[in-house]
Amino acid sequence: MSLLKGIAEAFSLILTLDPYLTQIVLLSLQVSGLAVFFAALAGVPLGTYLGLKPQERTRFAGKLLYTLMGMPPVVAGLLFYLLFSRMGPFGVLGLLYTPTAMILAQFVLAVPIIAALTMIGIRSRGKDVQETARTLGAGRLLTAWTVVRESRFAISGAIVTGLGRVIAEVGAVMIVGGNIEGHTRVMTTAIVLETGKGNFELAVGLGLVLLIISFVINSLLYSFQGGGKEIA
Amino acid sequence: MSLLKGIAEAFSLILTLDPYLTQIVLLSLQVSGLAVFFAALAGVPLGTYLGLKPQERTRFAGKLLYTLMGMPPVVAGLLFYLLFSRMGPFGVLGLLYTPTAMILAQFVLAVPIIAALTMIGIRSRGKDVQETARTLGAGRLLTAWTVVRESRFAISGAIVTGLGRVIAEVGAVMIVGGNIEGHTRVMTTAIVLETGKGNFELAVGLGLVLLIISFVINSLLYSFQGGGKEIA
Amino acid sequence: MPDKDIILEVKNLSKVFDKEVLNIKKLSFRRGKVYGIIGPSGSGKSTFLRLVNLLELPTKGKIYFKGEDISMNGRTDIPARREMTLVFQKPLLFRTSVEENIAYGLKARRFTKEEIKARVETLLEKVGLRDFAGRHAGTLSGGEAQRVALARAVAFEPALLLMDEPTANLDPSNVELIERLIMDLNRNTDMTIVMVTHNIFQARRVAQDVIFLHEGRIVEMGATEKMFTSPQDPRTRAFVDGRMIF
Amino acid sequence: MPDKDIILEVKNLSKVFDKEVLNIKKLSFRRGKVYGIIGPSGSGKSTFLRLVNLLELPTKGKIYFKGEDISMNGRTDIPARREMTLVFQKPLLFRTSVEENIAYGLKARRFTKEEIKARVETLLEKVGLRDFAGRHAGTLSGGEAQRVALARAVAFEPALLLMDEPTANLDPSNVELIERLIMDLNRNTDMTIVMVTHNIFQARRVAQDVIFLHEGRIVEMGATEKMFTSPQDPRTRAFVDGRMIF
Amino acid sequence: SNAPVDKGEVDKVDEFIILATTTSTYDSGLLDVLLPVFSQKYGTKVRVISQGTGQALETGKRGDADLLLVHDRASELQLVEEGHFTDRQDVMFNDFIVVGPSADPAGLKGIEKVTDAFTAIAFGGHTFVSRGDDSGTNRKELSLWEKAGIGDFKDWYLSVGQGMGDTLRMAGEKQAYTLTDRATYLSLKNSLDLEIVLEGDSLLFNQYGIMAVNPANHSHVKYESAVKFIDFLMSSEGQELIAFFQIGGEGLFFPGKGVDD
Ligand SMILES: Nc1ncnc2c1ncn2[C@@H]1O[C@H](COP(=O)(O)OP(=O)(O)OP(=O)(O)O)[C@@H](O)[C@H]1O
Ligand SMILES: Nc1ncnc2c1ncn2[C@@H]1O[C@H](COP(=O)(O)OP(=O)(O)OP(=O)(O)O)[C@@H](O)[C@H]1O
Ligand SMILES: [Mg+2]
Ligand SMILES: [Mg+2]
Repeated sequence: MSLLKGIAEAFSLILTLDPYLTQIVLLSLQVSGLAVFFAALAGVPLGTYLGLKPQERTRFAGKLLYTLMGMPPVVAGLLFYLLFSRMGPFGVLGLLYTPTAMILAQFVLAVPIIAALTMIGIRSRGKDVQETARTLGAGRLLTAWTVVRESRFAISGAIVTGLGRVIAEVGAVMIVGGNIEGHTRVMTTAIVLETGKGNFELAVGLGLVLLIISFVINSLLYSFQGGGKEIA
Repeated sequence: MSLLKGIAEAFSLILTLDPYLTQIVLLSLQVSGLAVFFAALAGVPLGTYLGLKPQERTRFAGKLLYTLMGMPPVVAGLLFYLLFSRMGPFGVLGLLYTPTAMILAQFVLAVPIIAALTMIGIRSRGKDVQETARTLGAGRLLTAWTVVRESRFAISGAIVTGLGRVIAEVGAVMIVGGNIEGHTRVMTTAIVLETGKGNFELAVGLGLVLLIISFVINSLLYSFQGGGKEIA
Repeated sequence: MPDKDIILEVKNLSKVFDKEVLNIKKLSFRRGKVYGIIGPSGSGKSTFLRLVNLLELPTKGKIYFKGEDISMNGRTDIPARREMTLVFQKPLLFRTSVEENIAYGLKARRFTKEEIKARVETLLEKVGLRDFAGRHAGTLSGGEAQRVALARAVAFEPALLLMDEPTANLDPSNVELIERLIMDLNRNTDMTIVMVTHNIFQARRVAQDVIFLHEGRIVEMGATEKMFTSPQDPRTRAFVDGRMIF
Repeated sequence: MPDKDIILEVKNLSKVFDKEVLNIKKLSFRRGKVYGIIGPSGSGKSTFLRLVNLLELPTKGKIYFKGEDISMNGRTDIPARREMTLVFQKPLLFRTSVEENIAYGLKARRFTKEEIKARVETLLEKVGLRDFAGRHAGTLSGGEAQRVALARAVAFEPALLLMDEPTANLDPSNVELIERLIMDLNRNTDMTIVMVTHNIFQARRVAQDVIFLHEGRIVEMGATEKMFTSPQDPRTRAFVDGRMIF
Repeated sequence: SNAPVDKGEVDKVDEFIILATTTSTYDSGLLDVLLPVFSQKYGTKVRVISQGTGQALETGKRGDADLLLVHDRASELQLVEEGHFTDRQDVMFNDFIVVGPSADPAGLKGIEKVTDAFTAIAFGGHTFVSRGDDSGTNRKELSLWEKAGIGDFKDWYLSVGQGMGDTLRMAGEKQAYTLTDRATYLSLKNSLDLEIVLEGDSLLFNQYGIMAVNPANHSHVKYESAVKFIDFLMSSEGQELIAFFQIGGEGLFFPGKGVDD
C-alpha cells in the first residue's frame, strides 16, 4: 500500500462514517471522557487545596503528585491487572477486561496530572486571589469559587492535558481492557492491532481521527495557556 | 500469584541484577536517552528561538508545537512503520524492527515536547534577559548563551519531561521495534509481553524499575520547577 | 466598656516569623480619622495591616474591633471582617469586567441588583472611570487598576479601610486623584482610614495622626503636624529629615 | 563635522507602534553632563531610551553616537553599543552571584581576570555592598538589586549611561544612595548620564538639564533651575505645579 | 531448493535474520531451544517478531522479515504459488484443542466432534474468546464456526485481537472457552485456570510450515541464511530438538508433516 493511497482510503472511511471505526472512536471518547470527568472532580479540588498551601508545606505532596503524574501507563495497567485478576484482591468484582477497568486505570493516570497542573496554576496567583476575596468579605465558599474561577485557564489546561494524555495511551487500556472488539477496543489498541494485521487504511484512518482529536485538544490547551497569559 | 509475593520476587530479580531484566532496562535507557539527547539538540534551540519572538508572531508555530506535542505515540509508530517498511519510501534503509527506528520515533515524539516547554520557559523571562545582555554589550553568541543559561531550570525541566514521556511510552516502540528479545525489547513492551505470558514477577520487576526511573525523573522535574521558582 | 469611638484597638500584638517582626504594646484608632503608618522597609507596616484584617494570625496579643476581640481562637471567619477591608499595594483585580470587580464585595453581602448597579455607577464616576464599567480589568493601566481597587474596597462602605501604599509607583496625577478620594471619604463618611506609605509628604497631606514604626515597634506617634515639626525620637527625626533628599 | 563634545544627537526621530509615540525633531546630549527626562506616563520616555540603546529600531530618523549614525540599515549589532548601556526600571539580575553579575559586561569586553576582580571590588564598596560578592542575586532586596544593576552598568565605564527611573519604588535611604552614586559619577568621570524620572524633585537634585516630554514631543527643555523657576510651556507649568501635591 | 548454494564459495555469514512467527510457537518456548543451537552453529542470530499468522504473512509479503514460521497451510501454499515465498517445508505439527473452565458449563467434555462443541457453545451462549488477530489459530477457529453453520456472533463471543498467550489468559479470567494450539496451552497451563475440554477431532490437526521470503520480490532479504535455517530445522538435528521439546513431561510438537494432503 502506498502511503498516499492509504491516507485517501482512510479519509473515505472517516467520511463515510465506517461503523467499525465510528464505534471504536466513540468508545475511546466515552472511556477517556468519563475517566477525565471523574479525575477532574477529584483532581481540581485537590490541586486547588495544595496550590493554596505554602509551597514549603506541600513539598512532599508535590513530589508525590509529580511522581504519580509520571506513572507509566503500562505500570498502571499492570497494577490494575493484578488487582482485578481473578486471583487478585478485587477479582470477585469481575472488572478485568471491562470498560470500567479501563476507566479506572485512566482515572488513576489522569488524577495526578490534573491535580499537579491545577496546583501549579493556582500557586501562581491563587493565594493573592484568596486574600483579595477575603479582604472583600467573601465567605469560604465564595472564596473557593473565586479562586477556581480566576484560575479557570490553568484548570481547563490541566483537564485538557489529562484528556490528551489518557486518550492517546495504549499501555493501560491494552492490559486491563484486553482489546475486545465492540467492548474494550479503543483507538490506540485498534491501531496497534490493525497495523499488525496490515489493515493500513483502517490503522491510518484511526490514526487520523486520533490526531484530529489531539489537535483539537492541544489547540484548546494552547488557547487556555495563551489566553491565560494575555488576559493576564 | 499473590501481589505481595510477586513484588517480593520482583525485588529479588532486581537486586540480583537478573540478566534478562538488566539488559532490557539498559536498552530502554539507551534508546530513550539517545532519542532525548538528539531531541534536546534540536528542540532547545528551536524553543529558545520561538520563545524570544513576540508571542503574536509565533502563534502558528506555537499551535503546531502543541499539536505535535500531543501526537499519540501509536500514531507516530504507525507513521514510521509506513515509512520504514520495505514497501515504504525509506524501506531500503532496513530500519524497521531496529533500535534506530525506535530512537527516531521517540525523537519525533520528544522534539515538540522539549521545544514547546523550552519556548514557554524562555517566554517568561527570556526577552528581558536578552535585552539586559544586549544593554551590557553582549554579542549575539553570548546573548544566546545567557538566555539559555538563565532559563536552565525551565530547559532542564523540558528535557526531563521529554525523557519521562518517551521512556514510558509503549505504542511507538511496539510498532516500529517489534519487541525482539535482546534487540528491541524495552521495559514497556516487555511488561506487556510478560503480563500476557503470566510471568508476573518479571512484569512487576520491570514495572518497579520503570516506576523508580519515573520517580527519579519526576523528582528532578519537581526540583527544577520548584528550584526555578525559589531561586527566582 | 471601651470607648464607643474607638473602632480598632490592639494590645500586646506580636507576630513572629523567623524572628519577631512586630510588637505593639497598645494602639487605638478612632472612628472617622485618617491615620498614616510610616516606617522604613521591613519595619512591619504591611504585617500590621494583615494582622488587623486577619490575613495572618497574631503570634500573641489581642485585636479588638468595635470592642470585640476578633483575634480569639485563631478563627478568621467572623462577621467583623465584613466591616473592614484592606487594599494591597499592588491590588489584584479579578479577571472580569470593571463592574464585576466593584460589585464583588456587594454581592458577597447580598445587596440587591439595583443597589449594586447604582453604587457601581456612582463610584466609577467618583474615580474618574465613567465609561469603564464593561472594560475587562486586564486591560487597565496601573493607575486605572489602582482606582478600581479602591472603588471596589469602599463600595460596601466598610467601617475600617486599610490601605498598603495606595499610590506607590503611580504618576503624580494619579496620586493626586487617589489622595483626593481619600480626603473625600474622610469628609463625607464615618470611615476610619489607615494608610501605610513610604511617602512622608503624603502622610502629611492626608493623615491626621501618624504612627512611626521601626523594627516592628512604635517609635513615635501623634498628630501629623507635631511629628513633622517637632519629632521626639532621634529615629523619627532622621527619617523625617530624610525627606530633604527625597 | 559635528561638535566633538556632543556624544549623542538625534534628528527627526520617530517611533510608531499603533500610533506615533515619539517624535523628536532634534536633541543633543553633551559629554559629562547629567540629563533628566521628565514627563507623564506614556509620554515616550522609555521608548526614547530604548531607541538610543538600539533595543528598538526607529520608524524614521537618525541617531548619532559620537558623530556616527548608529541607526542605519536597521543593524543593531554595532560596536557603538559597547560604549553605552541602559539600566531598566526593574533591572533583571542574572541568576548567578552578585560578582558574576557585575563582571558580565567586563567579560563581554574581554577584561582580564585581575582587572575584573579589582573593579568588582571597588564597585561593591561604592554601592555599599562590600560583603555581597558571593551572594546569589536572587536573594537581594529590591534596593540592593537596584544598586547591583547600577554597578553592573557602570563597571565597563560606558560613555553614555541611560537610566529608566532608577529609584522608583525604593525607600528614601536607597534613593539617597543611588542619587549620590550618580552625582559621584558625574563629578569623577566623563560619563554622560540620561535619566528618566517621574520625580521632579529628583530631576532638580541630580540633573543639570531637563527635557520635558509630552505625548512623544519635547515640550520644553533647558537648564534645570530655569525650568523649575520659570517654565515657559503651560503643560510644563502644570506638571511642575503638580509637585505641590506630591 | 531453487537457489543452489555454491559450496566452492566461502559462505557469507549474516549477522542476523528476521523470523516472523505466530505467537503460539513463540509463547510455547520452543524457539528458546532451537535458536541458540542454530546461532552457535552458523554464527547468525535470529530476531523473532511474534505476530499472528496473518500478520506474519503480511510482514513477509512486505519484505520486513526474512522467513516465516506459521500455521495456515492453505494460505501458505497459495502464497508460495503466487511467488511471495519459497522453500516451504512442513516442519512440525501438533493439534488444536478446546479449553474451558473445569466446571464446563457447556458440557463439552462428553462431545467428540468439535463442530458439535461449537454449536453447544453458541446455543448455550457460553463465553468464547477468539483471538481475532487473523492468526492461524484464528483462521482455523473461523473455519470451524463455518463448518458448524454458525454465523451469528453475539455478546458471548469476544474477539480480542491478541496473541495466543494473552487470549488464554483472558479466557482464564473470564472462565470462558477458547481454541488454542496444544503447545501454548501446555506452556502456560500452570498459571491458568483452564482445562482441556475437547481434543482429538481430526479437524483439529495443526500443521506448521516454514518458508523463506522470495528474494525475487525483495532483493534485500537474507535468503541464503534463511535457507540455512530452514535446512537446519529440517535436518535430523533440528527435527530431534523439536521432538524432544517437552513441558511438564509432555511433548508439544511432532516433527515433520502430519497428514497427507
Ligand atoms: N510570610 C513571611 N515569612 C517570613 N518573614 C516575613 C513574612 N512576611 C513578612 N516577613 C518579614 O517581616 C518583616 C516585616 O515585613 P513587612 O512586609 O511588614 O514590612 P513593611 O514595613 O511592609 O516593608 P515595606 O515597606 O518594604 O513593604 C520583614 O523583615 C519581612 O521580611
Ligand atoms: N511594544 C509596544 N507596542 C505598542 N505600544 C507600545 C510599546 N511600547 C510602548 N508603547 C506605547 O508607547 C507609548 C509610550 O510608552 P513609554 O513606555 O515610552 O512611556 P513612558 O513615558 O516610559 O511611560 P511610563 O512613565 O509609564 O513608564 C505608550 O502609549 C505605550 O503604550
Ligand atoms: Mg509592605
Ligand atoms: Mg517608562
